[in-house]
Amino acid sequence: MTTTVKPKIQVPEKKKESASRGSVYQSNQLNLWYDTNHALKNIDLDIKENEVTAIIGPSGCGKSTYIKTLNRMTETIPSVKTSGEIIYRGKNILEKGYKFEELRTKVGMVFQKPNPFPKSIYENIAYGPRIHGIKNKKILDQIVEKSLRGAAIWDEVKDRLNENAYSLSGGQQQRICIARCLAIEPDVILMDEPTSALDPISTLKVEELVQELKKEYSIIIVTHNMQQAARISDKTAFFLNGEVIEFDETDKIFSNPSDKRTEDYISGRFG
Amino acid sequence: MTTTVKPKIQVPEKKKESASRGSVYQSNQLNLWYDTNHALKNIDLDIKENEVTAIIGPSGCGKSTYIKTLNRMTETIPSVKTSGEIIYRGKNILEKGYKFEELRTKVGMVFQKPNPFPKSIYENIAYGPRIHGIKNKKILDQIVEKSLRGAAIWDEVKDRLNENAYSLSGGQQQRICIARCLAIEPDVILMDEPTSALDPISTLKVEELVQELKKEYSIIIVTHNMQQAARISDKTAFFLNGEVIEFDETDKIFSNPSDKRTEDYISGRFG
Amino acid sequence: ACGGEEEEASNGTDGDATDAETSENEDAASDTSSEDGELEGQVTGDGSSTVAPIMEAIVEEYAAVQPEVQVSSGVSGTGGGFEKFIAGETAFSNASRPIKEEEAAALEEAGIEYTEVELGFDGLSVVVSQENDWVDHLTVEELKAMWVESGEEKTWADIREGWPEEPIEFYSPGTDSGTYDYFNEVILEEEDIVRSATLSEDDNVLVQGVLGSPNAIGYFGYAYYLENQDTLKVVPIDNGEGPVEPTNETIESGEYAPLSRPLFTYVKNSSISENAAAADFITFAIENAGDLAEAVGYVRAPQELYDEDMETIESLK
Amino acid sequence: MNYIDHESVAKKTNSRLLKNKVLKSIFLAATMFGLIVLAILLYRIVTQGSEYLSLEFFTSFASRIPENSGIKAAILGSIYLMLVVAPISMFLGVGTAVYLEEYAKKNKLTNFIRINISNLAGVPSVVFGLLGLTIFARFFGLGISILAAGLTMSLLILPIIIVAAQEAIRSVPKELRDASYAMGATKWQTILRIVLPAAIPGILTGSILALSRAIGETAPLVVLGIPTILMFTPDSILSTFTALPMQIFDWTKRPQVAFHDVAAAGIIVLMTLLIIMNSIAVFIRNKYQKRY
Amino acid sequence: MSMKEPNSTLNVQELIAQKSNRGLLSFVEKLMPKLLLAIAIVSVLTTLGILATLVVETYIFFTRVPFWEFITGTEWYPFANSTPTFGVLPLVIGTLKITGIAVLVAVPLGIATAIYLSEYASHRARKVIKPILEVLAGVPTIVYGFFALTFVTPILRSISPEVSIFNAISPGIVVGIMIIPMIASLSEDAMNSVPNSMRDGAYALGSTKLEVAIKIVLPAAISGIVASTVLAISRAIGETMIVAVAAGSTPRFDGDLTGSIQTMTAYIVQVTTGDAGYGTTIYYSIYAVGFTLFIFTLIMNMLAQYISKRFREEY
Ligand SMILES: Nc1ncnc2c1ncn2[C@@H]1O[C@H](COP(=O)(O)OP(=O)(O)OP(=O)(O)O)[C@@H](O)[C@H]1O
Ligand SMILES: Nc1ncnc2c1ncn2[C@@H]1O[C@H](COP(=O)(O)OP(=O)(O)OP(=O)(O)O)[C@@H](O)[C@H]1O
Ligand SMILES: [Mg+2]
Ligand SMILES: [Mg+2]
Ligand SMILES: O=P([O-])([O-])[O-]
Repeated sequence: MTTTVKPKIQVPEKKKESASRGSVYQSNQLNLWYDTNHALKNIDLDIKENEVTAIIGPSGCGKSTYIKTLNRMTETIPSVKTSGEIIYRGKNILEKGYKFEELRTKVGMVFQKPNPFPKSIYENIAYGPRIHGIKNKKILDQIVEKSLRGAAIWDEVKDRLNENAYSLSGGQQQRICIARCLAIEPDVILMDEPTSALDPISTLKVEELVQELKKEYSIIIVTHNMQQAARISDKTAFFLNGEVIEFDETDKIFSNPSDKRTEDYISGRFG
Repeated sequence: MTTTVKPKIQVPEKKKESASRGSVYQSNQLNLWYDTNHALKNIDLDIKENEVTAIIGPSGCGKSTYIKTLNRMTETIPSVKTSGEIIYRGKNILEKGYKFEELRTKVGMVFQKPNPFPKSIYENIAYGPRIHGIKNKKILDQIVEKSLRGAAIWDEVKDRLNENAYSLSGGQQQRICIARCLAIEPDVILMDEPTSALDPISTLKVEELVQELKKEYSIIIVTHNMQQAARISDKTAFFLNGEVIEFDETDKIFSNPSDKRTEDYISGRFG
Repeated sequence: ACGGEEEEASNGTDGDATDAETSENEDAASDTSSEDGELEGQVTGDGSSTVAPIMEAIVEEYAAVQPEVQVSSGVSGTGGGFEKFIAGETAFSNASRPIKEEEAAALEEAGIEYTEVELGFDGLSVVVSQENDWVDHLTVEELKAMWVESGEEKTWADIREGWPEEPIEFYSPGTDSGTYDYFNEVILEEEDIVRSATLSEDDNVLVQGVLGSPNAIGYFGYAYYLENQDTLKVVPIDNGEGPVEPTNETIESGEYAPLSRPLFTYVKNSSISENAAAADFITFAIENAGDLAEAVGYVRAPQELYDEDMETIESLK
Repeated sequence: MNYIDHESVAKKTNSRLLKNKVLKSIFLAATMFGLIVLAILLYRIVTQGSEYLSLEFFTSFASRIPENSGIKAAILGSIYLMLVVAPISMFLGVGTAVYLEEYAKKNKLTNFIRINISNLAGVPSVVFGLLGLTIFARFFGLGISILAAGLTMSLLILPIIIVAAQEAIRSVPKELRDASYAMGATKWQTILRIVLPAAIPGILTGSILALSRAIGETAPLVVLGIPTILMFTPDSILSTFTALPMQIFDWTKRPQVAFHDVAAAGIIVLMTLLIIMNSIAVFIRNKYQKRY
Repeated sequence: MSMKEPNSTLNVQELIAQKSNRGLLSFVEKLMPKLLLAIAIVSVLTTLGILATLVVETYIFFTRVPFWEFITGTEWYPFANSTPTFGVLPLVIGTLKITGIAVLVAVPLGIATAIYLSEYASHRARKVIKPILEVLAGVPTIVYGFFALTFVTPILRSISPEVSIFNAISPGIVVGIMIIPMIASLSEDAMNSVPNSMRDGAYALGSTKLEVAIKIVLPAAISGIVASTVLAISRAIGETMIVAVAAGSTPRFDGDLTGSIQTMTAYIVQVTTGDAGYGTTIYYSIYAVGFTLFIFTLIMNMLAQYISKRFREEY
């Protein structure tokens, strides 16, 4: 009647130079409520440049909520209240009057389910630059190509830029969404379980892409797939019930977690 | 990158007298298609009286389809085609002209999500007898009480029989649904993942109830929870891709399966 | 039979009926209910909108006397009313002109015999807005020149020299109305009415239309003019003997010519003989038509006409 | 190479935000426009008509004298009309919806019926008036009766009720039907005892809204030519009658301005009826919204 | 707790076996679908009834008036003593004037309202505003007609003396007001059904609400919005009482909006409230006009269905 599970998660070797990097995000005593539901509790995290930071934790622990707070997408939910601060590049983005539209041009976001706009592939990529005032067709063409290349999908779609994005497969759609992000040349890319709706092959492609992107961008990725976190991230934060239980180098978390609950979670004892 | 899982599922001791029991259901070379989707393939199963038979298998393997065929609930889906036979109490229920309404008064069914009618508790239980022509208020009263007692929920609801069934908790609702089945004193009770929508405590209550009911009824239960199958069933059938891979005493299946795929499944290697 | 008794009684009161409708109402009420008790039945009518105010008053007063008799009347215009009358759908049909030959023929073909009953007189009133400060009177010829379609847009200056060069706006009752028919007969003389005219069965449309513009002209029943005499200006008509304004006197005397005309209701004979309620209602109508016509702004007919009608109806019972 | 100059983006943000604000106010103003029109309309009608609104207004018949005018015949006529329309339209509407949702196979006939219903919903009411006049009043010889008008109105609102009932039936979860079938119930038993009771709030809501449309419809009555001069209340469905909107129409046509105020009083009554019916519908909708 | 005590008086299966009346049940079971089909056919019969009514009398009309004259004639003058003319175009033009003005009023306001409700308004505001708009949609048209004649027209006349008491503008505006709720509510439904993930995608790129509304939601919901507009146009074409009360009754073939006009519906009302001389050409003409009206609205309805089916966005 009891099940005993003992997982082994292998973490690939990674260069460690984290200490020398600057911070992009620092959350200090961040709290967030949905009405009375205290979804984030005193989060302190320091996220470094040009790294992949993974956020793991059981369902409902606040992963998505946290990552959404980083570009103030929680703004769209009227019941949300916050306290504490999130320092992005030296400024507290939670401050009143902070223009989150501006923030979001520097912080791209990729969602769980691919959500291209129901427009042509070209128009999907050009959307961001357009709303920010770029109208020159030539420049737009260049941006579209560069972004699609950056998202490693140029070759697959270059002949069908005018087709509706929904004619693509799920994996391709997700890379279009990543390309759409890249088009505004962000500084940080937030990804909320970007592969959970994809098949294994598409997942692999997106993971490879993340590894590639990390050279240019800081990436924060939520995942419920521990293997994925182990494979692609440099740092991992483990969330539980709205709290950060542990935040450390990825290999440390998976080989030798300091907290019992982290160990229980990564060994599959709950969640 | 690899996870190694080695489960141990403990099967409680059970009296074994199966061989001496009569059959309620025998499916012979049963096949079923949803349009072109071949959902059940040559199913041969012999289900005995007054036993609990569990059906396990990964999602989409045909468990629900099989159990629905047993009371011809697949009838409600127009695209379904079948071949082979299901002998219930000596008659092939798949034969043309077999009155399935009559069959269903002898074969009760409990569903995954509790689905009481949006009526009073009393009317829920009285529904079956009523549609079969029983109108005498006294007899109905007796049936209602007896059925609710049978489903071990009489004490909880006896003072609120006129309340809407949706005012009850999920676990209570599920027992109301079981009571509703009992009201027509069926011969067999089919249960399709009856606890998957319930909390652990309600689950326990329903499991206990199943153990109790087995004294009087033959029970066939679909479950994706292997522990549950181990705990409550006498026999277990393992389905995979619409086929029966293995069908045997529950403790045999869980301790010493003869098929590699069964072993893989119960050890959590897939599904 | 009951209608007969009533007739004598009411004839008595008819002479000394007062102008005030309330007391008249009481008279009528005491008359019938004391002698006849309660009648029951249905009487359906339709027809002229010109006659409608009189008929409404009659029905309303009658309901106080015989509450169990269900009298209803639609307002479909004289022609529309006759259509239903010919189809046998109605027992009486109100008309603001005498029945036409074709209509009479159709009734004969349908086997419906009928009796013409006088209700009162109307002076078809030609009106303009009070803002119109140039029209003092119109001759019959001028009226015709105005209203007949000539193929060109007409201005006031076309009618009489010195009047402004503003296009005339025309408002006329619908072509199925008795009012139109009458106007058609005496003024247009079967020529086409100007095409730019707004034709409406809805008298308020006409009143509002004329009120709305100093260049507008319209015509309709005398009662509608009286209702709006504060805001409308009536145009005296010169038929060769000097301009005459429509008033009770000029209409009844026929001095207001040619636009003074009788108002009728046509009654199906078989209804009178077979339906006691219908007979009673029509008797009541004849007795009270004169007073009620005046009460709603029309002119009573000479008493001899009412008496003749009463005799005819009596003979049918 | 960088195409996006984040500094200029930042500069432009302000004007974009301003644009957003300005248009938001415009959208809000547009939304308020409808509400304000409604307020003006109600205000005008109430101020114009309240003078004539008294108990006598309900207990007296129409009269040639504005002060004596009332809506006894009209309001009773409207009520009788609804008493004819409600059962007929609901019987036909719910029956059709049950057929389409529960029995209809996917074939050409079904498809035709569906398309036909949505087209019927768009046929102008004045055309329904012609249908009523030609078929019910003349061809079937019902005359200008409550029955003729009631049948006409029933057909007029039939598509609305069908669609509402279809939605209500569709929203009854499949699980409930399955539970009933699993008890050995036949299809019709399941429909009658499980589906329809569960769908009733939705059906009622839709039907009340449809009836509130019917009670205010004027054009078909005008085309039928129902009378306005009558001083009695109908005693059978074959009686002739008048109805509230028709009476109001008649009053607005009168040359005497006082009758316009009487019309306004009639409108107050009609609008009150409508708002009560709407509120009942909204109440039922809210009360039974999520039950499963 | 045991269910089958030997001394139990109750044996439900036996009772069921006694009581069940399978014969009757299966008869009802076979009867009901047929009965319900018969009921469902009533709606088809209604359409057939309408068609039959219109076609038969229209046919008679065309035996008296040449079809060609009817559909191309620019003079509608049925009441002439000498030569009545039956060119339907003036009535069509009248209808189009009303419809055009109504669309000009209702489309911007309706869509703006829909955008506000779906993209800007709080949940609470929406919950208050939507039922009020429903009331606006339920106001009887005779009330609107009265409103047009006694409120809107005087205002227009005080603005411009050009405007006569009966004109196209006032009823046009009021018909527009009448169809605002229809456009607003159906468009809002269409915009609401655009998945939030799409909005999130746009917000995450730094879009303002306006940009999301105009560049993402509106295009994604366009088929629903267009379909609702077409439906509303169909309503405007068929609207009767407002025009009968406030637009006048002068059929004219010109572009003037300030003077009295006549629409197809108003003509039908005009004739049936008086001029319906049974058997006359005028009597048959209302069916021909009704048929024309029916075809107009039928085309619009089919168009709306086609648009919402054909151009449904895939996401
Ligand atoms: N829009 C919302 N309104 C109210 N509560 C919310 C909302 N979104 C999330 N929550 C609540 O906040 C808590 C954290 O949710 P969140 O979505 O951040 O979890 P998560 O870790 O991303 O889970 P998952 O792995 O399922 O995506 C949960 O309790 C959830 O119910
Ligand atoms: N109503 C249906 N129409 C068409 N195909 C169906 C239908 N129901 C099930 N199927 C298909 O039949 C196959 C077996 O489905 P079934 O529901 O029996 O699986 P299951 O073992 O009960 O899975 P689960 O554990 O998810 O309930 C699947 O491929 C499924 O997609
Ligand atoms: Mg999440
Ligand atoms: Mg299943
Ligand atoms: O309604 P009329 O009196 O003009 O026929």
